[in-house]
Amino acid sequence: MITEILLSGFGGQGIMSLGKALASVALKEGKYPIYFPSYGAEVRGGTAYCFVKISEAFIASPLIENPDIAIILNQPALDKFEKGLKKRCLVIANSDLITRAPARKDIQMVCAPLNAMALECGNAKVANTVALGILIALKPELLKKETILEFLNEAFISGELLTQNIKAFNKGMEYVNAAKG
Amino acid sequence: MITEILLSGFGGQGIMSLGKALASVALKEGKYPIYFPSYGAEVRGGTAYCFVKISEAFIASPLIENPDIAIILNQPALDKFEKGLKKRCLVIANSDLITRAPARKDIQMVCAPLNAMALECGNAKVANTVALGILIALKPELLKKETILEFLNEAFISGELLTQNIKAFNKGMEYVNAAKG
Amino acid sequence: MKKTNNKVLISGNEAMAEAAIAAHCHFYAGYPITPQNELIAYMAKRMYQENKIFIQAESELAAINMVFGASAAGYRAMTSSSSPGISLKQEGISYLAGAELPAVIINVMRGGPGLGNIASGQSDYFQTTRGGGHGDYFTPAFAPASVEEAGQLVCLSFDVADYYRTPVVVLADAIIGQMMEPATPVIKSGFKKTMPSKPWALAGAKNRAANIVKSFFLQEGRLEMHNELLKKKWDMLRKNEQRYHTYKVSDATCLVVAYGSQARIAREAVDILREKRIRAGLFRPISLWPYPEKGLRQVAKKIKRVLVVEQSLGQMIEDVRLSLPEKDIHFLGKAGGGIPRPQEIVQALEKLV
Amino acid sequence: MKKTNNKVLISGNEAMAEAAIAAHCHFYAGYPITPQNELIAYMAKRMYQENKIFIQAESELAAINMVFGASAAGYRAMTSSSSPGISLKQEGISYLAGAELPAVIINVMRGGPGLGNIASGQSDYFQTTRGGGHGDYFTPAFAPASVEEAGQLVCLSFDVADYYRTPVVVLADAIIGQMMEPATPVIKSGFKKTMPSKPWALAGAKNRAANIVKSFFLQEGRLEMHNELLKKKWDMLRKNEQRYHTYKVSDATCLVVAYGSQARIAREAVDILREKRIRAGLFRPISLWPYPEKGLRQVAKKIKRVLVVEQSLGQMIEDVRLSLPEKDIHFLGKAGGGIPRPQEIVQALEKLV
Amino acid sequence: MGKVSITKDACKGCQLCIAFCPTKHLVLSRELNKRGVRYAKAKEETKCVACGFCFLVCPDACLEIYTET
Amino acid sequence: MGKVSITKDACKGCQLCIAFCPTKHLVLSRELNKRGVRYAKAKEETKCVACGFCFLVCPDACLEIYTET
Amino acid sequence: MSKKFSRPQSLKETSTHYCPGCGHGILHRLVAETIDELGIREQVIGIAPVGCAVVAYDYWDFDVCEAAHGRALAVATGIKRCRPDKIVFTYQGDGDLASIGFAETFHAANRGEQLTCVFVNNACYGMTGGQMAPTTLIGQKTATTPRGRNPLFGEGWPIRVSEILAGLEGVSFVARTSLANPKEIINTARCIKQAFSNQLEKKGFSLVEILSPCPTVWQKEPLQAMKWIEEEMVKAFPLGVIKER
Amino acid sequence: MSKKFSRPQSLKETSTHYCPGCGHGILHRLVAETIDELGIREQVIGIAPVGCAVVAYDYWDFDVCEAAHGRALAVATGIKRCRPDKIVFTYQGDGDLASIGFAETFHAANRGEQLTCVFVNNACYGMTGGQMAPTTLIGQKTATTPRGRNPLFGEGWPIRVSEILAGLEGVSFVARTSLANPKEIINTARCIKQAFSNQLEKKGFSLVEILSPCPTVWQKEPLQAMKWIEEEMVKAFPLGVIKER
Ligand SMILES: Cc1ncc(C[n+]2csc(CCOP(=O)(O)OP(=O)(O)O)c2C)c(N)n1
Ligand SMILES: Cc1ncc(C[n+]2csc(CCOP(=O)(O)OP(=O)(O)O)c2C)c(N)n1
Ligand code: SF4
Ligand code: SF4
Ligand code: SF4
Ligand code: SF4
Ligand code: SF4
Ligand code: SF4
Ligand SMILES: [Mg+2]
Ligand SMILES: [Mg+2]
Repeated sequence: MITEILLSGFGGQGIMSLGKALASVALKEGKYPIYFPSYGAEVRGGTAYCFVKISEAFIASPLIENPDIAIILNQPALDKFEKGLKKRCLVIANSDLITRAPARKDIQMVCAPLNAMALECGNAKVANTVALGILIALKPELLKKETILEFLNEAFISGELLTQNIKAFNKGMEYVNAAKG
Repeated sequence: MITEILLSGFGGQGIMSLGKALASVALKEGKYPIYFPSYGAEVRGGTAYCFVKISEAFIASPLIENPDIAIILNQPALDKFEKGLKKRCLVIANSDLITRAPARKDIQMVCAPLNAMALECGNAKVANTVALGILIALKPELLKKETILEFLNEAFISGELLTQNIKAFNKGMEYVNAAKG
Repeated sequence: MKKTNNKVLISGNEAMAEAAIAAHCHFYAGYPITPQNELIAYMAKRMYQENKIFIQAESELAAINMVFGASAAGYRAMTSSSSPGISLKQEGISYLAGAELPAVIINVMRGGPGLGNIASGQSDYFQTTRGGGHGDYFTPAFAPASVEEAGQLVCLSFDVADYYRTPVVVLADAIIGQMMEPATPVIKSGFKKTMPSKPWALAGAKNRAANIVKSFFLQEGRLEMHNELLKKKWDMLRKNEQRYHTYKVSDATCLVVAYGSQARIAREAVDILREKRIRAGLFRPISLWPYPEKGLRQVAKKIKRVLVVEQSLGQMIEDVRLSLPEKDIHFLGKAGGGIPRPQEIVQALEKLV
Repeated sequence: MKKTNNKVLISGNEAMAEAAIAAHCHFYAGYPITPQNELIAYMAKRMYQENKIFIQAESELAAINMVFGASAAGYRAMTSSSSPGISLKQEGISYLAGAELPAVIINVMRGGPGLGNIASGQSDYFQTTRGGGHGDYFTPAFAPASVEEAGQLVCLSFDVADYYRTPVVVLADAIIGQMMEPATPVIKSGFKKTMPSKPWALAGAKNRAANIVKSFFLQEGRLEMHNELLKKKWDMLRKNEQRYHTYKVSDATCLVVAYGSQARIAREAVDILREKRIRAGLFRPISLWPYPEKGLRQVAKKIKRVLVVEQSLGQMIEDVRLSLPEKDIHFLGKAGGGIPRPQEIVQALEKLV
Repeated sequence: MGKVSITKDACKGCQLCIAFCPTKHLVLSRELNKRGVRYAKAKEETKCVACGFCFLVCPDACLEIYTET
Repeated sequence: MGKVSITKDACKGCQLCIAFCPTKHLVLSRELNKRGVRYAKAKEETKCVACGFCFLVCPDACLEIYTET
Repeated sequence: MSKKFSRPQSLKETSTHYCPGCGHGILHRLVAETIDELGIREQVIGIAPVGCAVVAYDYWDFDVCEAAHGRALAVATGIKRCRPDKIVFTYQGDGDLASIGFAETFHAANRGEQLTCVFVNNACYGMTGGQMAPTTLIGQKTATTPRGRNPLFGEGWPIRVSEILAGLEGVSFVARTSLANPKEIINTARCIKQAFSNQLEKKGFSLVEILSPCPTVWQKEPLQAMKWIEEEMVKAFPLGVIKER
Repeated sequence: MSKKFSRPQSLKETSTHYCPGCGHGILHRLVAETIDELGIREQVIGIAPVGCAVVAYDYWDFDVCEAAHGRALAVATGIKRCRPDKIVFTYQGDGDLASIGFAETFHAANRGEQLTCVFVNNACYGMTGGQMAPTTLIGQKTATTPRGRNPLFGEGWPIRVSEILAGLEGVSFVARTSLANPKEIINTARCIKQAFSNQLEKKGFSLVEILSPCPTVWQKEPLQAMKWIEEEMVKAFPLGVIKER
């Protein structure tokens, strides 16, 4: 089974790093990831996006057909990608930057104030990691929490950034669990 | 029947104009000429050459295989082209600038002091026209004297140059006729 | 130009220049290179006389991009060069094709690769017919085999360029460019279709919406669509503009295929073979792209042996193979200034028969 | 580079850059262009660390000619660009080929023609395999279908370049250049032959006669001879360096032919077809020039239908046609950023069966 | 006395107008516009002196300045 | 006192040496050399002052100048 | 109340793809304003570069031509020679004009083409993601000068295009201005107007070099980018009218 | 008697293809002499241009590399960066260096490449039969300026390459000399030597522009060509050391 993930938001919201993080963690777990970024002029002044595919075994086609999961950090991203999402796609959306409800009713949208939550972690830039926490809480079968923490520990050698990211990740997880609980 | 003519000498000796003159006169007579010059860097500091083919009808191949006639105005030209001449090729050679006899014995070489003869016509540059005179005297069947004179009259609208060229042409003719006579 | 009975003695380079003027070429930009220097010199003199524009550009790159501008402004524009200079124009040609701008590009081919030499060659066939530049595009390409035809094909190229909104290449070789022979000055191209107007041309947005000339399509799917449209144009050209000439093919059993100056040399070989009672014929493509495959297939029906002769190591032969997949195709070629001579062609064909 | 079990997550652009360094590339000159900017940025950082030379050239022209110089000096040299930039390098590539200088040129293809766009494309196949530059030359060209292979083929290209004294093109597409996937860093090229020394390199005429690096042969006949020698090299390459990969062909009755990223997409289509009990197989050329015609003919023996799939309007298809003249060849392609998707390939093949 | 009008949805929130307004009466909104950014808006309309600085520095031509004539 | 020696067959007859020789003792030959041109030669060998002007201007490095040491 | 400052007619109502705070946006407006003020919208033909401003034609409401990267002035030459009665200008980035296209720039200027050139110096390659431009400052970090541009590493010195072109006889007007503050923007507008007027008067080649912020590549907030122009860029690129004739 | 003036060792005994009275012949000798005098024959790598001097390698007896037309300084950059211990120079005509290759010339100079450039200004394209060069004088007739070069026809002004390059920081030495007479030839030799010494001392980019006769294209007798340099060319191209550092 191949899981197709779309990530989109403003440049600067950490979309690309989050995509790479997902792929890296998948590789750490012995899975086969493919990461594909938007690039070049497309990114200017607008919405950046990337795709990640994760599978247990080699993935032939790097193309994304219809995402199973979408992390949507702003309104333009929702506008752009809503149509192509798979039925029952899990959409993790940033309610802080999304101003209208999706038109589609056949998707599962989880909205969270990612910006606010990130600020609560002490860094506006960790909204992406909050989203990651939410994702893993909702789809624990995709990637293991432990590997993600291991990855974060490697990626941010030490100090504030690491703490903030771990906080953000946990905050995301908690957000879901609180809702569940 | 196609007649193949090679003309060669220093740049400045009027080789190219002579070649073009032959072709023009042939066209005037309703024949089919092809003129092919040497060009570009080949010409620098060395020996220029051109080819003329004349026939009664359309000539398919512009290539010269082995010249029937060669007008050779200096030594390097003789060195360069001697080998490729057709058997019994008529060579009109400038004895003023040729320092050795040809190695080949199967060609007909007519030597004349073309530079000196040109000077006698009042212009060192008409050596080429002297050669033309010699050629036509030897091969009257190639082109008509009248057409040549007509051509000269058109080419040099008037004045000294025309007189000198006509003189030169006649001098060439006479040179042969004197030898014959 | 020395004139007799409406035939003049003129070189291929000059005939092409004069034909461009006859075809109302309004703008010429070029950069010197042997063996096409006579062409640019001729244009330098004549364009001024005709009150048209001549520019010696600082480079081939500048020249092709100036032509891009002149064409975008709605004027007939031309550039010329020889092999290495044409390589430098590849980006520009791709842009012209992408922006659908008409233009005429003359290549008087010399020996390659690299600096090579200045002798005649036919080694830019691939570059010309397979889009030496990037992207999916083709340029109609016409190869003259005589001085007169060199002029005619330049005229034709302007019409084809305007009609289809595409750059067109006149692929001459150094022999055609340099040789002088009798030629009737060109008056008409023989292209029958009516020339379209140029509402897309840049002339100031007066009483109309602004015009944009471009080859850039960033929005998803737009460039793909553009390519589909271009494809229709290539298909139309393939359908309508295949041109060729034949010589003694009606009863031929063996066929020489050659273009440009090499076709004339091959014609002499055919005559020699005929004298030897070998039923040889000549197929001479005039349009190298679109390749006259229909004509070739037609002509080749009763042919047993096919010999392709090129001043190259074998480039057009691929189109002959693609046109006649079921036939055994033989090759005779030389590159770098080497020219297959009539006797060599005769021998090569005799070996096959 | 994030590493796990010796596989790292890396992009094709970075993998190619890192492989060049592993292959002892001593000199890199390039000019920015999307979608290969990561490659030049990577080189900017890494070459300095390795005490090697990185230059951001003022243009693609300058870059290819700097590479010419570095190679003439006897060093392994590389440049990279994308489609329009590669068009600008055509003169330089022809010079490299003519002067017999080894060099590696990476083209991360985008949509054309003209400025086109920055999406993935495979429309530079003709340019690459048919000498987009002037003259009779070929450049070996290798097309990777994965990030790991992108690195491998860069390594291989350096060896092939040195062994045959020829420029070599790595023809990647934007998908391969941009995507990240697990890859084992390249150590060896797998090229078996011993690398020749470079006695021709320019290093000062000390204890030897002066060396000259050139592609110019003015004297009559010399360039023709040079071309004959080059032809021997092309023939040798044709004999020795055909490379390809197959997938599920042993029992296949229909065959997809595709290269680069498109081959991976086609592989998914083959899997889908197999699930539908259609015996499809995949032939993936790795060397685009020399084209793996021997392999293709072998594989195609029992094949009934052949479908060529490209991110272009149909370029490689000509090589398939030339390799399999007796077969009916079908085509599916899109240009300008369009990508034939697995389901489209499946449908196209189903229609044929 | 002047008046500034800002096309809310054209604003990219670069804040240049805010920085260069001599009367410091332009501010960033709390809400997001259609592009998803906090846009510039006038705090107190009456404070505009119609100097045009905001207009001049705005890269997105979002502003129009009116004066009484 | 000097002496000039001219490689006859290398001479292209440009006459630059002749023009620039301060003692004006270089002249053009009557005969032709191998290249077919009239070449430069010294009229009176003893007149050379070894100034080297002829050497300097000769595009074909045909000349050598000797001095007594 | 009447409009005192408003969107020029020649600027379409579209919003641009430029990053927040990008100088291209300001400059597009200035060019459009100049054209409207001179009343030449129906006569103008612009050349869009390859660079961030590649789709300038989507924003300007007059005839525009694309040019291959670096070749804008060659394309402009072709247009202007054919249509001498039109007003033809190029809009080019520093990579486009001074790196790949330097020969075309220099020779068009030397021919004294009757053209106007709006030269956007943002000290980097914006479109391709922030590599070194010929105008990148010493010490400035870019994707291809990760250690900061350093002439000792063979990366060259920032090129003063305006001063170089001013030395050519064909050139009639050269000025360097900036977008760093309202005053400078007004000055830029004035110089651009002069550069267009010169063409109307057939005075020869005119160029305005504008120091323009690229917050994205410079990794600065828009206001900080403006400050960086005032504090750093002008040291390497002094402002002023360099040639006027 | 001992030899006082004789053919330098680095000049082969071959005779050249140059026209009688051609400046290239003189300059080839001067370059060879310099190399011999500095004792660097075994270290030198020359770059031959595309121009009349295309086969300079047939005449020089040291390592030489071809370069595509105009790209000599790019090729030289590649060589020198790889072999910083070698002495690398280019020998280029005015068409090569200042027309098609101007971007490469300018940028190599601006990078301050440790190179020596021998720049042969003969006011025309010799090899291709006498077209206008960027250095062609106003009024000079050539194959492509049959009415005499005229800036009013859009043919541009003669370009003063030396003055322009001297303005670049990477450039350490620029001089303009001529071959018009023995004195100037000696001066040329001195400047060429300096340009090579500079490289030995790693001072940066050095260039000597030499006004050189082309009797064939100018259609003058060799001596008249020399006079034309002295009387006409130097007016447009003043002689002297333009920059020294
Ligand atoms: C021939 C070619 N080379 C390279 C590119 C890639 N490219 C596009 S824009 C650009 C440079 C942009 O920089 P600049 O001209 O300074 O404009 P800016 O984006 O900074 O405004 C480059 C290198 C291209 N499109 N074509
Ligand atoms: C790309 C390319 N364009 C044009 C030419 C033709 N070409 C050869 S040399 C030359 C110019 C020669 O002039 P210059 O550089 O001044 O050298 P000179 O012969 O005057 O010494 C030209 C245009 C070429 N070989 N390659
Ligand atoms: S016009 Fe002046 S005062 Fe009014 S809002 Fe703009 S900057 Fe402020
Ligand atoms: S300057 Fe323009 S885009 Fe920036 S905040 Fe103000 S109104 Fe918005
Ligand atoms: S060295 Fe001087 S004096 Fe002697 S021949 Fe030469 S020029 Fe005349
Ligand atoms: S300068 Fe040299 S080539 Fe000229 S005439 Fe004197 S010796 Fe002969
Ligand atoms: S990258 Fe720079 S120049 Fe390009 S749009 Fe963004 S801010 Fe403007
Ligand atoms: S054409 Fe001029 S530069 Fe060339 S060899 Fe002859 S004289 Fe010298
Ligand atoms: Mg820029
Ligand atoms: Mg010159």
